[in-house]
Amino acid sequence: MAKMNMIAALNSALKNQLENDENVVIFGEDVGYFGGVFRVTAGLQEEFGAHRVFDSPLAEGGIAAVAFGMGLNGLRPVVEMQFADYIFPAYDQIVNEIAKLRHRSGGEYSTPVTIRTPAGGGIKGGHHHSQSPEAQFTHTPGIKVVYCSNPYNAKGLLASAIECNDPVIFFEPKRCYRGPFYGDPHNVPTWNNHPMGEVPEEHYTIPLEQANIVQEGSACTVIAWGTMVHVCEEAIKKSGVDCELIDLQTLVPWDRDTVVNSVKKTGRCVIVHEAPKTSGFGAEMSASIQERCFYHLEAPIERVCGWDTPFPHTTEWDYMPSPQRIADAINRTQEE
Amino acid sequence: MAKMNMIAALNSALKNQLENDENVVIFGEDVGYFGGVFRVTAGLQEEFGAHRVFDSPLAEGGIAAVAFGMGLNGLRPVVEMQFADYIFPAYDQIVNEIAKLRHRSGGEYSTPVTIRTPAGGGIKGGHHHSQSPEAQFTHTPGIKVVYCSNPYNAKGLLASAIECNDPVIFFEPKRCYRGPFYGDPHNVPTWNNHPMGEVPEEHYTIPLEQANIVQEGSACTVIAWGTMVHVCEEAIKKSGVDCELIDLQTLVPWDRDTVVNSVKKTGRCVIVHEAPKTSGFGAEMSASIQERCFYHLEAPIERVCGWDTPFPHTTEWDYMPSPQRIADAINRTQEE
Amino acid sequence: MGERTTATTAPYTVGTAPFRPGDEPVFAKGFTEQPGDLGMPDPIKATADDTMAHAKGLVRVLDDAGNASGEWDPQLDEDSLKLGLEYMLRLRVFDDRMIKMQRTGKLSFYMRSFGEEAVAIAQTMALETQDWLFPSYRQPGAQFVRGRDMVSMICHCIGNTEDNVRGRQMPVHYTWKEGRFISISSPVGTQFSQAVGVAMASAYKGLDEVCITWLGDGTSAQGDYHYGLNFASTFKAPVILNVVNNQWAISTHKNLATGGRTFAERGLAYDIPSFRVDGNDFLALYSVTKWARKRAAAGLGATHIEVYTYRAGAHSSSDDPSAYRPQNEHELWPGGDPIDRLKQHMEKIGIWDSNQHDALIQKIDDEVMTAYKKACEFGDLANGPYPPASTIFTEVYEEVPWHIQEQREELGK
Amino acid sequence: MGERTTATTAPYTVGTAPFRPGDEPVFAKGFTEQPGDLGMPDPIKATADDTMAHAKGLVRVLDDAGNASGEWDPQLDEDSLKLGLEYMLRLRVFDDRMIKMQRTGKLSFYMRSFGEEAVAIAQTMALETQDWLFPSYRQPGAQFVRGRDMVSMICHCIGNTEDNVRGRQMPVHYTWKEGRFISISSPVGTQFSQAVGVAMASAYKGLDEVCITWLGDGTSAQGDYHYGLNFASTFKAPVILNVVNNQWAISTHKNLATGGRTFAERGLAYDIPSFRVDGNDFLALYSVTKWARKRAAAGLGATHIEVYTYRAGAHSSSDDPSAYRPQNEHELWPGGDPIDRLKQHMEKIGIWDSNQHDALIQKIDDEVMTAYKKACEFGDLANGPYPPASTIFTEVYEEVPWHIQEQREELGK
Ligand SMILES: Cc1ncc(C[n+]2csc(CCOP(=O)(O)OP(=O)(O)O)c2C)c(N)n1
Ligand SMILES: Cc1ncc(C[n+]2csc(CCOP(=O)(O)OP(=O)(O)O)c2C)c(N)n1
Ligand SMILES: [Mg+2]
Ligand SMILES: [Mg+2]
Repeated sequence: MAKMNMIAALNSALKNQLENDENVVIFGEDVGYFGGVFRVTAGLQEEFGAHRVFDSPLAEGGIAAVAFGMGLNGLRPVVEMQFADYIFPAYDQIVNEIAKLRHRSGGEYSTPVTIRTPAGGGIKGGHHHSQSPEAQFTHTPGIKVVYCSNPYNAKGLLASAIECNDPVIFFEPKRCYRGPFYGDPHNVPTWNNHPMGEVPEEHYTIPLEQANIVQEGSACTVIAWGTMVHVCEEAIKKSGVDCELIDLQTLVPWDRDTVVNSVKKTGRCVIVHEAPKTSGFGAEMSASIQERCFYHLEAPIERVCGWDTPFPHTTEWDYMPSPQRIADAINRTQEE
Repeated sequence: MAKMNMIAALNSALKNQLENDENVVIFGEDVGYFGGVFRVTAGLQEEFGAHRVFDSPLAEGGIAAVAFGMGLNGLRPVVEMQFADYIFPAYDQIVNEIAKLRHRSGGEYSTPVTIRTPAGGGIKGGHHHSQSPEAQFTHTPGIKVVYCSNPYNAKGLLASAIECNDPVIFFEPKRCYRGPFYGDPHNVPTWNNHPMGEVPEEHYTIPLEQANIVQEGSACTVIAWGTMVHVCEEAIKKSGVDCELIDLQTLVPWDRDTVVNSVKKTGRCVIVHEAPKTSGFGAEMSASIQERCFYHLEAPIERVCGWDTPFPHTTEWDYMPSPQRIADAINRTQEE
Repeated sequence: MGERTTATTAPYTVGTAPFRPGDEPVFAKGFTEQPGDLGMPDPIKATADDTMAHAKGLVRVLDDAGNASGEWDPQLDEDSLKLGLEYMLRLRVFDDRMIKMQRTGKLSFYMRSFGEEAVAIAQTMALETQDWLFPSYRQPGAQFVRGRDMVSMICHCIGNTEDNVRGRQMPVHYTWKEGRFISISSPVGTQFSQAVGVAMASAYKGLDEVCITWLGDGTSAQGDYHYGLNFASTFKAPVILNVVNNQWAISTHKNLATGGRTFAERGLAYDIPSFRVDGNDFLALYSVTKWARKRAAAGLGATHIEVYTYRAGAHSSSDDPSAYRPQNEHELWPGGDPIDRLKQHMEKIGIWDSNQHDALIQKIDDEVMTAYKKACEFGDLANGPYPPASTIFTEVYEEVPWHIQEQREELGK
Repeated sequence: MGERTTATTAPYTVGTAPFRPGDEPVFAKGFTEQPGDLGMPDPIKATADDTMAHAKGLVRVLDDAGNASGEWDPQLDEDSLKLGLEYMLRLRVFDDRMIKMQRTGKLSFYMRSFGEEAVAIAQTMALETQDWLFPSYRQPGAQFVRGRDMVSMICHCIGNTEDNVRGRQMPVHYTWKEGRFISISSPVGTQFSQAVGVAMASAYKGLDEVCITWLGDGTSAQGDYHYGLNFASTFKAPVILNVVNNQWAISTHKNLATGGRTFAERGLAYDIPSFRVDGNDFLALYSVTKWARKRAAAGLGATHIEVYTYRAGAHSSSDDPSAYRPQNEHELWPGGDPIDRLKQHMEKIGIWDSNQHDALIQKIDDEVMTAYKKACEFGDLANGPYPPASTIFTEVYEEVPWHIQEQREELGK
């Protein structure tokens, strides 16, 4: 075990993969010599060589396409999209190509690409360094969608993603790279003494499709992913309600049994995400839970989300779900 | 009034707009000399000139970008994406640029682009000529999302879309271009004697944000858009249940009052769309209705959708929601 | 600031085709460029600049009379010439049969290679069997070169129970892993940049493999064209990047895809050796492709090739070109027909005559008919049987996840 | 098929920078290309080919000693030279002040134009006031030319109540409609193709307007670069398409964005006249831009310009270039500094001296400080006040739709 922040944990996962599988290659904008603008790939080019870890031209669409081809021809490419906001020039290559190759070729070809990308708000990034576009990928059959929230699950999930023979898009909550975020911008803790900051140096995996019950509770199920997991912890304290907090971790395919059992137990549910409410992944969770737990629900399922507007710069704390807004929603579920 | 199929109705709307507003220009792949692969723009270049209706290079991303610039500088561009499946190279220009310009510029600039695109299955188009990607746009604040279903609303909604000062993405159910589709591929009616095939030659509009109650009923609310509206009509007959059928028409912003009042009245709801179930717009409708009508619901809200797989070619009738699957869902809502 | 009345600029230019229905196409008889005009630079030593004349000109081996000459003459042996002719004929006959079947509803849709048969066939013959083929829908002919069974190809097109892609894609969207023929995808151009990744993986593994890819003149407007050229150039990937300029993208003439230069010249700007080749000249195509393979295999990176040809048929079975171009345009095309030109050459050098030709066509006709009947035994689109509905749910992921399994059970088929 | 042991190809090439931390950069002293090397073709009659030497070479007016010469010398009058110098100095002083404010938390982030001040300023001065400016984040200096009030610029950067984009975008993402300065967007390159649409609209309306746009060397790898060039070429749009080659894209050297040719040459392949210009030479930049405007206004379409310069500072306030390039690299850059070079020239022709220069800096410093204090009265990022939270919900659409209205009420601010 070592103390790691999320950047170090991701770096450690990549290092293990480079060591264990000669077919793993890593590339993207600024990931080679410099080690990435968030330093997730720092030191890897030096250790493993420039043909395994390298800088690419500034073209997300080209990066995705080249990864597609490498994966099809036996490699296991891991690419970085510098910000999740900049993944959209690659959207066609991801949703029409990478996601569909196995199916369209009758299983003759497939491409195990992993796409890592820093996502989410809380760093004063404004419109285009703050978005959390996971929902825009969950509608596409053929890719798995993962969203880590702490150093421990970041490493274990990234290892699984790279080893998975299906393409995976892997969201990293950049606000939590250096420490958890509890919704108060003036409280900036590190991962240093956090239990999830204890990370094995060795390889380990966390299965995709497995949620994590962060805390058990009986009165309300709170579901979140990424940065919002920590904000929900704070909100639950604030609410005074005995909540079960589920960190979804993998969104496609999500952990049906953990979620459904929890909501059947508590009869109440609040879903929280940073992305805009309309057609966010919270909509899918709410709809699915309603379908599966209708007769157990004691109150409407609540969603606490980013507003249906672009992500703002100066007023971002009024945009992102706050502990108070979440606590209010939890309390509303207790009213009946 | 004239008898028009949906192609003629759309053509008529475009013609009216070209006549009434000299700032309207139309371009896209094959839309100029040839009049579009589905002939929606037939005759317009000849009538209005090649600087107003023209062929563009084969690049959806470039088409969207050029439309952005034209709209910003006072024109009202109406572009065609040849198939909705091919809109993704333009995804960045649409979701990061066109949708956000007004907000990001403090309202100083805006761009009233209309993007028309034939969508949906039922023409043996396989993976990439069948998708219905409306949900992938409903998560993006700043654009409106419209889905017509018949000649009459196609013309009225397209007129509104072009006149709207916000960008609009306008989906046309290609399976219904020449006639409604009731779920039976062997029954191929035309719009000829259909009431919705009676279309005024003159200009008229149907407000965006207004759903259409296709038929009133008391026992279950069925919500659909595009081709599925007609399939639902058939399904309702099959079910024998007194259903209220709502054609949503505009998805963002959707018609809250019509939907909520209906579900409060019927206490039951089935939502139907062609796109894959997970994170389809049905999820948003289900989640929102549950939030607003929880205490009126007598049975779980059902979703009948495309499967969470790519769209298949030979087996497409097993993919698209069939009258039987929808009728079964309606009947399930009546069980309690 | 300006009012409309202060206009000093002209409205933007909107291009069009040189000839439209009703016009009589006026083309030169044959190309002005002649075999022998252009020398063959050394594939190992050449720089991109050394190919400037080739990118602006036209590499030819066969002249209008069917004589081969110049440095680019590959000096193919008799067997290879006969094989090339046979593959091209097979493709044409096959295409014609499929179009007939399409009209009877046995398949939903079809796209012919008519007039462009030399492209995939000559180029694939110039490669090694371990090389990767990453085609668009206009290069299915490569499969004949690699020996794919026609029954299997037809089964795909008619979407029956033996379709190896299980009825999931439209006809002509072949996949054939055994022949290193990579799955064809409808969104145009995506393969062009993907091919660079395929090639980089081969290089990474240190294998003697190159990847060849093709896209159309219209498609070269896509971002993927730029990505393909730029990544290939940056990483010196062993890839052969072809633009098949068949003059048309559905109804859009190539005038609307390029501002007046050759497509080949685009490659020079990426420092990639670039050639414009007579695409109906089997020998020239073969030769340039061999050159490109030699260079790629030596670790020197990509070659860009503009294949100059003409789409003689409709874009697809859904298209009617008489609405946008003169019906006789393709007959007047100065490049002629690739099969006629190779045949003429073979007759000229005395290894072929019209009896042999007719006999070959007859043989192929029979083969195609036999294959067609055999394929139909496994079903066709009009009558079934089709791949079972359960194939909708498999191979979306390596394993079927719970939510797809639930849906499969819901369908109950 | 191949095993790893049968390797005959080399692994792909991975480019790098010429110099890395620890290396001593070795550059020539000054450029080899000299003023007068290249003539000025007629902007109305020139073809793309007539600019081939210009695209491979380097258009210069100022030599290393500060003398102006050659056909490209714009013969600017004294006032214009002084204005140019003043704008550049204002930009540099402004940038320095903003960086200081960023360090104190008064703004979240900043990007300087350091070393590239001539680009937007000389080019905007060469245009007419009705022309559209469609910049990247490295051309805010254009606003000084058009007379934007610095207070308003600072209010944007510090995201206070007077920010005209209401705190919605990060600093440096200016919008200023009055000056026809179009809103800057973070996704790099998108403006390049959009600018073609802006220009086409001007042409459509028959107005005497052109649109100028810029993107970086790194960004030229995006699809939007290809779209911009190709649509501009196809429609002959009145647009000026600049690649600002400042050698670096964050840590990625331009070697990784181009396979060894100049960026300017890319334009030729689209049949667009193309120039490579010394980007630290105010006069050369001015002159080439004037040429391009003349051509565009005459309805002859786009010009492509590679602005050859060097990013002297960090990429942004979040970046530390000492991790990836030698710290003294920018001092050794053969192109020198754009302000020093114009000043040297003005001294040489006797219209400027160091007293005047120092006085001007002092004046600007005061102006900037005054503007800064004034702006801070409306709040700053560290202390507020900010635009009200209600601004989150407005101007998403022209009118606030019900769902956004509900959310606004839910926030209750
Ligand atoms: C991304 C995308 N946009 C549009 C289409 C529709 N489409 C199919 S083929 C075609 C024309 C292609 O022309 P070209 O590249 O010249 O190839 P050719 O058909 O001539 O071989 C178009 C527009 C598509 N398949 N994919
Ligand atoms: C689409 C997109 N991808 C990535 C980024 C992150 N990013 C911002 S600037 C930059 C480098 C740009 O380099 P260059 O084009 O050379 O411009 P310069 O900064 O040198 O002016 C990158 C990678 C972005 N803003 N947008
Ligand atoms: Mg073509
Ligand atoms: Mg740069």
